[in-house]
Amino acid sequence: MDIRVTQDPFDPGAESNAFIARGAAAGAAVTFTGLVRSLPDDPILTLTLDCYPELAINQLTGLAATAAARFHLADVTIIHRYGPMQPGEPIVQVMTLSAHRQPAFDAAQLIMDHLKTDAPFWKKEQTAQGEHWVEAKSADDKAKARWE
Amino acid sequence: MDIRVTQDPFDPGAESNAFIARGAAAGAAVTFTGLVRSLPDDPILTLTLDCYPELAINQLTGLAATAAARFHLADVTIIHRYGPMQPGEPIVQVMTLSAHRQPAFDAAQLIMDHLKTDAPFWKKEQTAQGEHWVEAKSADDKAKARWE
Amino acid sequence: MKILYFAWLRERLNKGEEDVTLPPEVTTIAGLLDWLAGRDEAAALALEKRSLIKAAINAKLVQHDTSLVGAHTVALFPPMTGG
Amino acid sequence: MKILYFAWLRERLNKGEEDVTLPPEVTTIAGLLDWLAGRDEAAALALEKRSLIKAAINAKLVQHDTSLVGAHTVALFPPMTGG
Repeated sequence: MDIRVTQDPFDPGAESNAFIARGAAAGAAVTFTGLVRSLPDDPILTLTLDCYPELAINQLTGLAATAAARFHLADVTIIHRYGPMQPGEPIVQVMTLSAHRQPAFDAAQLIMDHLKTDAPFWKKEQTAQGEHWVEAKSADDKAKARWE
Repeated sequence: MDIRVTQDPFDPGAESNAFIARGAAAGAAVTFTGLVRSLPDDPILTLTLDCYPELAINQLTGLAATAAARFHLADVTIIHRYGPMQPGEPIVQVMTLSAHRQPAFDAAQLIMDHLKTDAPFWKKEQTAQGEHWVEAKSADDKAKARWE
Repeated sequence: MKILYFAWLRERLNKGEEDVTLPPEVTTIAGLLDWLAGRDEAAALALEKRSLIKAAINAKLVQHDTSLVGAHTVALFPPMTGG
Repeated sequence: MKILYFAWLRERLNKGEEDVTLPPEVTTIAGLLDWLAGRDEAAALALEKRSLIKAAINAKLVQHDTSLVGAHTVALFPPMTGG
Protein backbone atom coordinates (compact mmCIF):
# COMPACT_ATOMS: atom_id res chain seq x y z
CA MET A 1 0.00 0.00 0.00
CA ASP A 2 1.34 3.40 -1.02
CA ILE A 3 -0.33 6.70 -0.06
CA ARG A 4 1.17 9.96 -1.25
CA VAL A 5 0.01 13.55 -0.74
CA THR A 6 2.40 15.85 -2.53
CA GLN A 7 2.89 19.24 -4.17
CA ASP A 8 5.14 17.69 -6.82
CA PRO A 9 3.78 16.73 -10.24
CA PHE A 10 3.70 12.99 -10.93
CA ASP A 11 3.94 10.89 -14.09
CA PRO A 12 0.72 8.81 -14.40
CA GLY A 13 2.21 6.17 -16.73
CA ALA A 14 5.44 5.77 -14.76
CA GLU A 15 3.36 5.34 -11.58
CA SER A 16 1.17 2.69 -13.28
CA ASN A 17 4.20 0.77 -14.47
CA ALA A 18 5.84 0.84 -11.04
CA PHE A 19 2.57 -0.29 -9.43
CA ILE A 20 2.07 -3.13 -11.91
CA ALA A 21 5.70 -4.24 -11.63
CA ARG A 22 5.29 -4.82 -7.90
CA GLY A 23 2.51 -7.39 -8.32
CA ALA A 24 1.75 -8.08 -11.96
CA ALA A 25 1.04 -11.78 -11.39
CA ALA A 26 -2.21 -10.75 -9.64
CA GLY A 27 -3.84 -10.32 -13.04
CA ALA A 28 -6.04 -7.22 -13.09
CA ALA A 29 -4.96 -3.60 -12.60
CA VAL A 30 -7.30 -0.58 -12.68
CA THR A 31 -5.99 2.99 -12.75
CA PHE A 32 -8.10 6.09 -12.35
CA THR A 33 -6.42 9.39 -13.22
CA GLY A 34 -8.18 12.66 -12.48
CA LEU A 35 -6.85 15.58 -14.51
CA VAL A 36 -7.36 19.33 -14.40
CA ARG A 37 -10.38 19.85 -16.64
CA SER A 38 -10.76 22.96 -18.76
CA LEU A 39 -14.16 23.90 -20.19
CA PRO A 40 -14.13 25.52 -23.64
CA ASP A 41 -16.66 28.25 -22.69
CA ASP A 42 -14.71 29.39 -19.60
CA PRO A 43 -11.17 28.01 -19.77
CA ILE A 44 -9.42 27.41 -16.47
CA LEU A 45 -6.09 29.19 -16.23
CA THR A 46 -4.95 27.63 -12.97
CA LEU A 47 -6.50 25.15 -10.55
CA THR A 48 -5.17 25.43 -7.01
CA LEU A 49 -5.83 22.73 -4.44
CA ASP A 50 -5.67 23.61 -0.78
CA CYS A 51 -4.89 20.63 1.44
CA TYR A 52 -4.52 19.54 5.06
CA PRO A 53 -1.77 16.98 4.42
CA GLU A 54 -1.74 15.25 7.81
CA LEU A 55 -5.51 14.60 7.74
CA ALA A 56 -5.35 13.71 4.02
CA ILE A 57 -2.82 10.96 4.70
CA ASN A 58 -4.96 9.62 7.56
CA GLN A 59 -8.14 9.65 5.46
CA LEU A 60 -6.58 8.15 2.33
CA THR A 61 -4.78 5.46 4.33
CA GLY A 62 -8.04 4.45 6.00
CA LEU A 63 -9.86 4.46 2.68
CA ALA A 64 -7.20 2.35 0.98
CA ALA A 65 -7.23 -0.15 3.86
CA THR A 66 -11.04 -0.39 3.76
CA ALA A 67 -11.06 -0.99 0.00
CA ALA A 68 -8.20 -3.49 0.18
CA ALA A 69 -9.99 -5.55 2.85
CA ARG A 70 -13.45 -5.38 1.26
CA PHE A 71 -12.27 -6.33 -2.23
CA HIS A 72 -9.29 -8.54 -1.30
CA LEU A 73 -6.87 -6.36 -3.22
CA ALA A 74 -3.32 -7.50 -3.88
CA ASP A 75 -2.21 -3.86 -3.74
CA VAL A 76 -3.51 -0.29 -3.77
CA THR A 77 -1.91 3.10 -4.33
CA ILE A 78 -3.37 6.60 -3.99
CA ILE A 79 -1.48 9.71 -5.09
CA HIS A 80 -3.06 13.15 -4.61
CA ARG A 81 -1.45 16.44 -5.53
CA TYR A 82 -2.10 19.86 -4.10
CA GLY A 83 -0.93 23.40 -4.88
CA PRO A 84 -1.29 25.17 -8.24
CA MET A 85 -1.83 23.13 -11.44
CA GLN A 86 -2.46 23.73 -15.14
CA PRO A 87 -5.21 22.19 -17.35
CA GLY A 88 -4.33 18.63 -18.37
CA GLU A 89 -2.10 18.00 -15.36
CA PRO A 90 -2.90 14.96 -13.19
CA ILE A 91 -4.45 15.77 -9.80
CA VAL A 92 -5.15 12.32 -8.44
CA GLN A 93 -4.35 8.73 -9.33
CA VAL A 94 -5.87 5.63 -7.73
CA MET A 95 -4.49 2.20 -8.65
CA THR A 96 -5.90 -1.16 -7.59
CA LEU A 97 -4.60 -4.66 -8.23
CA SER A 98 -6.61 -7.84 -7.85
CA ALA A 99 -6.89 -11.38 -9.15
CA HIS A 100 -10.09 -10.41 -11.00
CA ARG A 101 -11.23 -7.30 -12.81
CA GLN A 102 -14.50 -6.67 -10.96
CA PRO A 103 -13.00 -6.16 -7.47
CA ALA A 104 -10.26 -3.97 -8.97
CA PHE A 105 -12.89 -1.77 -10.68
CA ASP A 106 -15.13 -1.68 -7.60
CA ALA A 107 -12.27 -0.79 -5.25
CA ALA A 108 -11.04 2.06 -7.46
CA GLN A 109 -14.58 3.46 -7.65
CA LEU A 110 -15.22 3.11 -3.92
CA ILE A 111 -11.99 4.97 -3.21
CA MET A 112 -12.80 7.79 -5.65
CA ASP A 113 -16.39 8.12 -4.40
CA HIS A 114 -15.20 8.48 -0.80
CA LEU A 115 -12.13 10.54 -1.58
CA LYS A 116 -14.27 13.27 -3.16
CA THR A 117 -16.13 14.00 0.08
CA ASP A 118 -13.80 12.65 2.80
CA ALA A 119 -10.27 13.74 1.87
CA PRO A 120 -9.34 17.30 2.88
CA PHE A 121 -8.66 18.94 -0.47
CA TRP A 122 -10.36 22.11 -1.72
CA LYS A 123 -10.32 23.28 -5.33
CA LYS A 124 -10.09 26.89 -6.39
CA GLU A 125 -10.52 27.67 -10.09
CA GLN A 126 -8.93 30.68 -11.68
CA THR A 127 -10.47 31.76 -15.00
CA ALA A 128 -10.46 35.01 -17.02
CA GLN A 129 -13.59 35.92 -15.01
CA GLY A 130 -11.74 35.70 -11.71
CA GLU A 131 -11.28 32.97 -9.13
CA HIS A 132 -13.74 30.95 -7.05
CA TRP A 133 -13.80 27.99 -4.69
CA VAL A 134 -15.47 24.93 -6.22
CA GLU A 135 -18.67 24.04 -4.35
CA ALA A 136 -19.25 20.55 -2.94
CA LYS A 137 -21.77 18.60 -5.03
CA SER A 138 -24.69 16.61 -3.66
CA ALA A 139 -23.98 14.13 -6.49
CA ASP A 140 -20.74 13.29 -4.70
CA ASP A 141 -22.62 12.44 -1.49
CA LYS A 142 -24.93 10.17 -3.51
CA ALA A 143 -22.00 8.46 -5.22
CA LYS A 144 -20.55 7.68 -1.81
CA ALA A 145 -23.85 6.46 -0.34
CA ARG A 146 -24.14 3.58 -2.82
CA TRP A 147 -21.32 1.74 -1.02
CA GLU A 148 -23.13 1.69 2.35
CA MET B 1 -10.35 5.94 -31.12
CA ASP B 2 -7.44 3.55 -31.35
CA ILE B 3 -7.84 -0.24 -31.69
CA ARG B 4 -4.77 -2.45 -31.83
CA VAL B 5 -4.45 -6.23 -32.10
CA THR B 6 -0.79 -7.13 -32.03
CA GLN B 7 1.80 -9.80 -31.28
CA ASP B 8 4.21 -7.17 -29.97
CA PRO B 9 4.52 -6.46 -26.24
CA PHE B 10 3.27 -3.00 -25.18
CA ASP B 11 4.22 -0.65 -22.36
CA PRO B 12 1.09 -0.03 -20.20
CA GLY B 13 2.32 3.23 -18.68
CA ALA B 14 3.60 4.68 -21.95
CA GLU B 15 0.24 3.85 -23.56
CA SER B 16 -1.63 5.55 -20.69
CA ASN B 17 0.49 8.66 -20.99
CA ALA B 18 0.03 8.87 -24.76
CA PHE B 19 -3.72 8.37 -24.34
CA ILE B 20 -4.00 11.04 -21.64
CA ALA B 21 -1.83 13.49 -23.58
CA ARG B 22 -4.30 13.43 -26.50
CA GLY B 23 -7.22 14.67 -24.41
CA ALA B 24 -6.23 15.40 -20.83
CA ALA B 25 -8.58 18.40 -20.54
CA ALA B 26 -11.50 15.94 -20.51
CA GLY B 27 -10.83 15.28 -16.83
CA ALA B 28 -11.23 11.56 -16.04
CA ALA B 29 -9.19 8.68 -17.43
CA VAL B 30 -9.70 5.00 -16.54
CA THR B 31 -7.22 2.31 -17.56
CA PHE B 32 -7.78 -1.41 -17.19
CA THR B 33 -4.71 -3.61 -17.68
CA GLY B 34 -5.09 -7.38 -17.81
CA LEU B 35 -1.87 -9.25 -17.08
CA VAL B 36 -0.80 -12.86 -17.36
CA ARG B 37 -1.75 -14.30 -13.98
CA SER B 38 0.31 -17.02 -12.34
CA LEU B 39 -1.16 -19.10 -9.52
CA PRO B 40 1.26 -20.14 -6.77
CA ASP B 41 0.00 -23.76 -6.63
CA ASP B 42 0.35 -24.36 -10.37
CA PRO B 43 2.57 -21.64 -11.85
CA ILE B 44 1.98 -20.77 -15.49
CA LEU B 45 5.12 -21.06 -17.60
CA THR B 46 3.69 -19.56 -20.76
CA LEU B 47 0.29 -18.24 -21.77
CA THR B 48 -0.38 -18.36 -25.50
CA LEU B 49 -3.28 -16.49 -27.05
CA ASP B 50 -4.64 -17.65 -30.35
CA CYS B 51 -6.39 -14.89 -32.31
CA TYR B 52 -8.38 -14.19 -35.46
CA PRO B 53 -7.03 -10.65 -35.98
CA GLU B 54 -9.41 -9.48 -38.71
CA LEU B 55 -12.51 -10.42 -36.67
CA ALA B 56 -10.87 -9.12 -33.47
CA ILE B 57 -10.42 -5.67 -35.00
CA ASN B 58 -14.02 -5.67 -36.22
CA GLN B 59 -15.38 -6.73 -32.82
CA LEU B 60 -13.23 -4.38 -30.75
CA THR B 61 -13.96 -1.44 -33.05
CA GLY B 62 -17.70 -2.05 -32.71
CA LEU B 63 -17.39 -2.41 -28.95
CA ALA B 64 -15.35 0.80 -28.58
CA ALA B 65 -17.86 2.71 -30.75
CA THR B 66 -20.80 1.38 -28.71
CA ALA B 67 -19.16 2.36 -25.41
CA ALA B 68 -18.09 5.78 -26.72
CA ALA B 69 -21.65 6.58 -27.85
CA ARG B 70 -23.39 5.21 -24.75
CA PHE B 71 -21.11 6.96 -22.27
CA HIS B 72 -20.23 10.07 -24.32
CA LEU B 73 -16.52 9.32 -24.15
CA ALA B 74 -13.95 11.86 -25.25
CA ASP B 75 -11.69 9.00 -26.36
CA VAL B 76 -11.23 5.25 -26.10
CA THR B 77 -8.33 2.88 -26.83
CA ILE B 78 -8.21 -0.93 -26.80
CA ILE B 79 -4.94 -2.84 -27.16
CA HIS B 80 -4.99 -6.66 -27.18
CA ARG B 81 -1.94 -8.87 -27.58
CA TYR B 82 -1.79 -12.41 -28.89
CA GLY B 83 0.94 -15.04 -29.22
CA PRO B 84 3.09 -16.39 -26.36
CA MET B 85 3.46 -14.39 -23.13
CA GLN B 86 5.09 -14.75 -19.72
CA PRO B 87 3.51 -14.21 -16.26
CA GLY B 88 3.23 -10.53 -15.42
CA GLU B 89 3.15 -9.39 -19.04
CA PRO B 90 0.21 -7.22 -20.14
CA ILE B 91 -2.36 -8.98 -22.35
CA VAL B 92 -4.98 -6.31 -22.77
CA GLN B 93 -5.39 -2.63 -21.99
CA VAL B 94 -8.61 -0.63 -22.21
CA MET B 95 -8.49 3.15 -21.73
CA THR B 96 -11.46 5.50 -21.52
CA LEU B 97 -11.56 9.27 -21.23
CA SER B 98 -14.58 11.29 -20.16
CA ALA B 99 -15.56 14.55 -18.49
CA HIS B 100 -16.67 12.57 -15.41
CA ARG B 101 -15.36 9.51 -13.64
CA GLN B 102 -18.52 7.38 -13.63
CA PRO B 103 -18.95 7.13 -17.42
CA ALA B 104 -15.22 6.43 -17.80
CA PHE B 105 -15.45 3.57 -15.27
CA ASP B 106 -18.68 2.21 -16.77
CA ALA B 107 -17.34 2.30 -20.32
CA ALA B 108 -14.12 0.47 -19.41
CA GLN B 109 -16.15 -2.22 -17.61
CA LEU B 110 -18.66 -2.59 -20.43
CA ILE B 111 -15.81 -3.03 -22.90
CA MET B 112 -14.04 -5.64 -20.74
CA ASP B 113 -17.27 -7.55 -20.03
CA HIS B 114 -18.05 -7.81 -23.75
CA LEU B 115 -14.48 -8.33 -24.87
CA LYS B 116 -14.19 -11.49 -22.75
CA THR B 117 -16.95 -13.29 -24.67
CA ASP B 118 -17.10 -11.45 -28.01
CA ALA B 119 -13.52 -10.88 -29.13
CA PRO B 120 -11.85 -13.84 -30.90
CA PHE B 121 -8.99 -14.68 -28.56
CA TRP B 122 -8.36 -18.07 -27.01
CA LYS B 123 -6.02 -18.71 -24.08
CA LYS B 124 -3.83 -21.76 -23.72
CA GLU B 125 -1.97 -22.21 -20.43
CA GLN B 126 1.28 -24.11 -20.23
CA THR B 127 2.22 -25.31 -16.74
CA ALA B 128 4.58 -28.00 -15.40
CA GLN B 129 1.57 -30.36 -15.65
CA GLY B 130 1.20 -29.77 -19.37
CA GLU B 131 -0.88 -27.44 -21.50
CA HIS B 132 -4.62 -26.86 -21.80
CA TRP B 133 -7.05 -24.47 -23.42
CA VAL B 134 -8.82 -22.21 -20.91
CA GLU B 135 -12.56 -22.92 -20.82
CA ALA B 136 -15.12 -20.17 -21.31
CA LYS B 137 -16.78 -19.17 -18.01
CA SER B 138 -20.52 -18.70 -17.48
CA ALA B 139 -19.56 -15.84 -15.12
CA ASP B 140 -18.33 -13.98 -18.19
CA ASP B 141 -21.73 -14.35 -19.88
CA LYS B 142 -23.40 -13.00 -16.74
CA ALA B 143 -21.01 -10.06 -16.53
CA LYS B 144 -21.93 -9.16 -20.10
CA ALA B 145 -25.67 -9.57 -19.56
CA ARG B 146 -25.81 -6.79 -16.95
CA TRP B 147 -25.31 -4.18 -19.69
CA GLU B 148 -28.40 -5.24 -21.68
CA MET C 1 -14.48 -20.98 -50.06
CA LYS C 2 -11.84 -20.77 -47.38
CA ILE C 3 -12.41 -22.19 -43.90
CA LEU C 4 -10.33 -21.04 -40.89
CA TYR C 5 -10.05 -23.00 -37.65
CA PHE C 6 -8.90 -21.60 -34.29
CA ALA C 7 -7.81 -22.80 -30.84
CA TRP C 8 -8.61 -26.44 -29.98
CA LEU C 9 -10.64 -26.82 -33.16
CA ARG C 10 -7.50 -26.16 -35.21
CA GLU C 11 -5.52 -28.61 -33.07
CA ARG C 12 -8.12 -31.40 -33.23
CA LEU C 13 -8.54 -31.02 -36.98
CA ASN C 14 -4.79 -30.60 -37.33
CA LYS C 15 -5.18 -27.69 -39.75
CA GLY C 16 -5.53 -23.92 -39.52
CA GLU C 17 -7.30 -23.47 -42.83
CA GLU C 18 -8.47 -25.21 -45.94
CA ASP C 19 -10.16 -24.47 -49.25
CA VAL C 20 -13.38 -26.34 -49.88
CA THR C 21 -15.88 -26.60 -52.68
CA LEU C 22 -19.30 -27.15 -51.17
CA PRO C 23 -22.10 -29.21 -52.71
CA PRO C 24 -25.10 -27.03 -53.60
CA GLU C 25 -27.26 -28.36 -50.74
CA VAL C 26 -24.91 -26.81 -48.12
CA THR C 27 -26.34 -23.32 -47.67
CA THR C 28 -25.86 -22.37 -43.98
CA ILE C 29 -23.26 -22.62 -41.19
CA ALA C 30 -25.27 -25.50 -39.71
CA GLY C 31 -25.21 -27.26 -43.08
CA LEU C 32 -21.48 -26.65 -43.36
CA LEU C 33 -20.88 -28.16 -39.91
CA ASP C 34 -22.91 -31.26 -40.89
CA TRP C 35 -20.98 -31.58 -44.13
CA LEU C 36 -17.56 -31.17 -42.43
CA ALA C 37 -18.50 -33.66 -39.68
CA GLY C 38 -19.49 -36.17 -42.34
CA ARG C 39 -16.11 -36.06 -44.07
CA ASP C 40 -14.04 -37.89 -41.43
CA GLU C 41 -14.06 -39.13 -37.85
CA ALA C 42 -11.74 -36.44 -36.43
CA ALA C 43 -14.09 -33.74 -37.71
CA ALA C 44 -17.15 -35.61 -36.45
CA LEU C 45 -15.60 -35.72 -32.96
CA ALA C 46 -14.30 -32.13 -32.96
CA LEU C 47 -17.64 -30.73 -34.11
CA GLU C 48 -19.79 -33.05 -31.98
CA LYS C 49 -20.97 -30.42 -29.46
CA ARG C 50 -22.43 -27.89 -31.85
CA SER C 51 -23.14 -25.40 -29.02
CA LEU C 52 -19.37 -25.09 -28.54
CA ILE C 53 -18.78 -24.06 -32.15
CA LYS C 54 -18.99 -20.40 -33.06
CA ALA C 55 -18.73 -19.04 -36.57
CA ALA C 56 -17.84 -15.94 -38.57
CA ILE C 57 -18.46 -15.21 -42.24
CA ASN C 58 -16.08 -12.73 -43.89
CA ALA C 59 -14.81 -11.69 -40.44
CA LYS C 60 -18.28 -10.97 -39.01
CA LEU C 61 -19.81 -13.10 -36.22
CA VAL C 62 -22.85 -15.09 -37.39
CA GLN C 63 -25.35 -17.62 -36.06
CA HIS C 64 -25.58 -21.26 -37.17
CA ASP C 65 -28.63 -20.54 -39.31
CA THR C 66 -26.89 -17.78 -41.26
CA SER C 67 -26.75 -18.26 -45.04
CA LEU C 68 -23.44 -18.86 -46.77
CA VAL C 69 -24.39 -16.66 -49.74
CA GLY C 70 -21.49 -14.26 -50.39
CA ALA C 71 -19.17 -16.10 -47.99
CA HIS C 72 -15.58 -16.22 -49.19
CA THR C 73 -14.13 -16.94 -45.72
CA VAL C 74 -15.83 -18.90 -42.95
CA ALA C 75 -14.13 -19.16 -39.55
CA LEU C 76 -15.04 -21.83 -36.99
CA PHE C 77 -13.88 -21.65 -33.39
CA PRO C 78 -14.73 -22.42 -29.74
CA PRO C 79 -16.17 -19.81 -27.30
CA MET C 80 -13.76 -16.93 -26.79
CA THR C 81 -11.55 -16.69 -23.70
CA GLY C 82 -9.56 -13.48 -24.22
CA GLY C 83 -9.15 -10.40 -22.08
CA MET D 1 -4.62 24.90 21.43
CA LYS D 2 -3.85 25.46 17.78
CA ILE D 3 -6.63 26.12 15.25
CA LEU D 4 -6.07 25.58 11.51
CA TYR D 5 -8.29 27.10 8.82
CA PHE D 6 -8.53 25.91 5.20
CA ALA D 7 -9.93 27.04 1.84
CA TRP D 8 -12.47 29.90 1.92
CA LEU D 9 -12.56 29.79 5.70
CA ARG D 10 -8.87 30.71 5.78
CA GLU D 11 -9.46 33.49 3.26
CA ARG D 12 -12.49 34.96 5.02
CA LEU D 13 -10.77 34.90 8.40
CA ASN D 14 -7.56 36.09 6.76
CA LYS D 15 -5.44 33.58 8.68
CA GLY D 16 -4.29 29.99 8.23
CA GLU D 17 -3.80 29.24 11.90
CA GLU D 18 -3.84 30.72 15.36
CA ASP D 19 -3.15 29.70 18.94
CA VAL D 20 -6.05 30.16 21.32
CA THR D 21 -6.66 29.71 25.03
CA LEU D 22 -10.24 28.62 25.50
CA PRO D 23 -12.44 29.52 28.45
CA PRO D 24 -13.39 26.42 30.48
CA GLU D 25 -17.02 26.42 29.26
CA VAL D 26 -15.89 25.67 25.65
CA THR D 27 -15.78 21.87 25.59
CA THR D 28 -16.89 20.78 22.08
CA ILE D 29 -16.41 21.75 18.42
CA ALA D 30 -19.87 23.36 18.52
CA GLY D 31 -18.85 25.39 21.57
CA LEU D 32 -15.62 26.39 19.87
CA LEU D 33 -17.53 27.59 16.79
CA ASP D 34 -19.83 29.68 19.00
CA TRP D 35 -16.88 31.13 20.84
CA LEU D 36 -14.98 31.96 17.62
CA ALA D 37 -18.10 33.51 16.04
CA GLY D 38 -18.54 35.71 19.11
CA ARG D 39 -15.06 37.19 18.86
CA ASP D 40 -15.58 39.37 15.78
CA GLU D 41 -17.91 40.05 12.86
CA ALA D 42 -15.74 38.42 10.17
CA ALA D 43 -15.77 35.16 12.14
CA ALA D 44 -19.50 35.45 12.82
CA LEU D 45 -20.11 35.77 9.07
CA ALA D 46 -17.64 33.07 7.99
CA LEU D 47 -19.04 30.56 10.50
CA GLU D 48 -22.69 31.52 10.01
CA LYS D 49 -23.79 28.39 8.18
CA ARG D 50 -22.64 25.76 10.65
CA SER D 51 -23.59 22.89 8.29
CA LEU D 52 -20.83 24.11 5.94
CA ILE D 53 -18.15 23.85 8.63
CA LYS D 54 -16.34 20.57 9.07
CA ALA D 55 -13.82 19.83 11.78
CA ALA D 56 -10.88 17.64 12.69
CA ILE D 57 -9.20 17.13 16.05
CA ASN D 58 -5.55 16.08 15.99
CA ALA D 59 -5.88 15.25 12.26
CA LYS D 60 -8.95 13.01 12.69
CA LEU D 61 -12.37 14.00 11.34
CA VAL D 62 -14.93 14.68 14.10
CA GLN D 63 -18.55 15.80 14.52
CA HIS D 64 -19.64 19.12 16.00
CA ASP D 65 -20.59 17.45 19.28
CA THR D 66 -17.14 15.89 19.75
CA SER D 67 -15.35 16.81 22.96
CA LEU D 68 -12.19 18.93 22.85
CA VAL D 69 -10.52 16.90 25.61
CA GLY D 70 -7.00 16.01 24.46
CA ALA D 71 -7.20 18.34 21.45
CA HIS D 72 -3.91 20.04 20.67
CA THR D 73 -4.85 20.88 17.06
CA VAL D 74 -8.36 21.63 15.78
CA ALA D 75 -8.88 22.16 12.04
CA LEU D 76 -11.95 23.92 10.62
CA PHE D 77 -12.80 23.83 6.93
CA PRO D 78 -15.61 23.74 4.34
CA PRO D 79 -16.87 20.51 2.69
CA MET D 80 -14.12 18.83 0.67
CA THR D 81 -13.90 19.16 -3.11
CA GLY D 82 -10.82 17.13 -4.04
CA GLY D 83 -10.35 14.24 -6.44
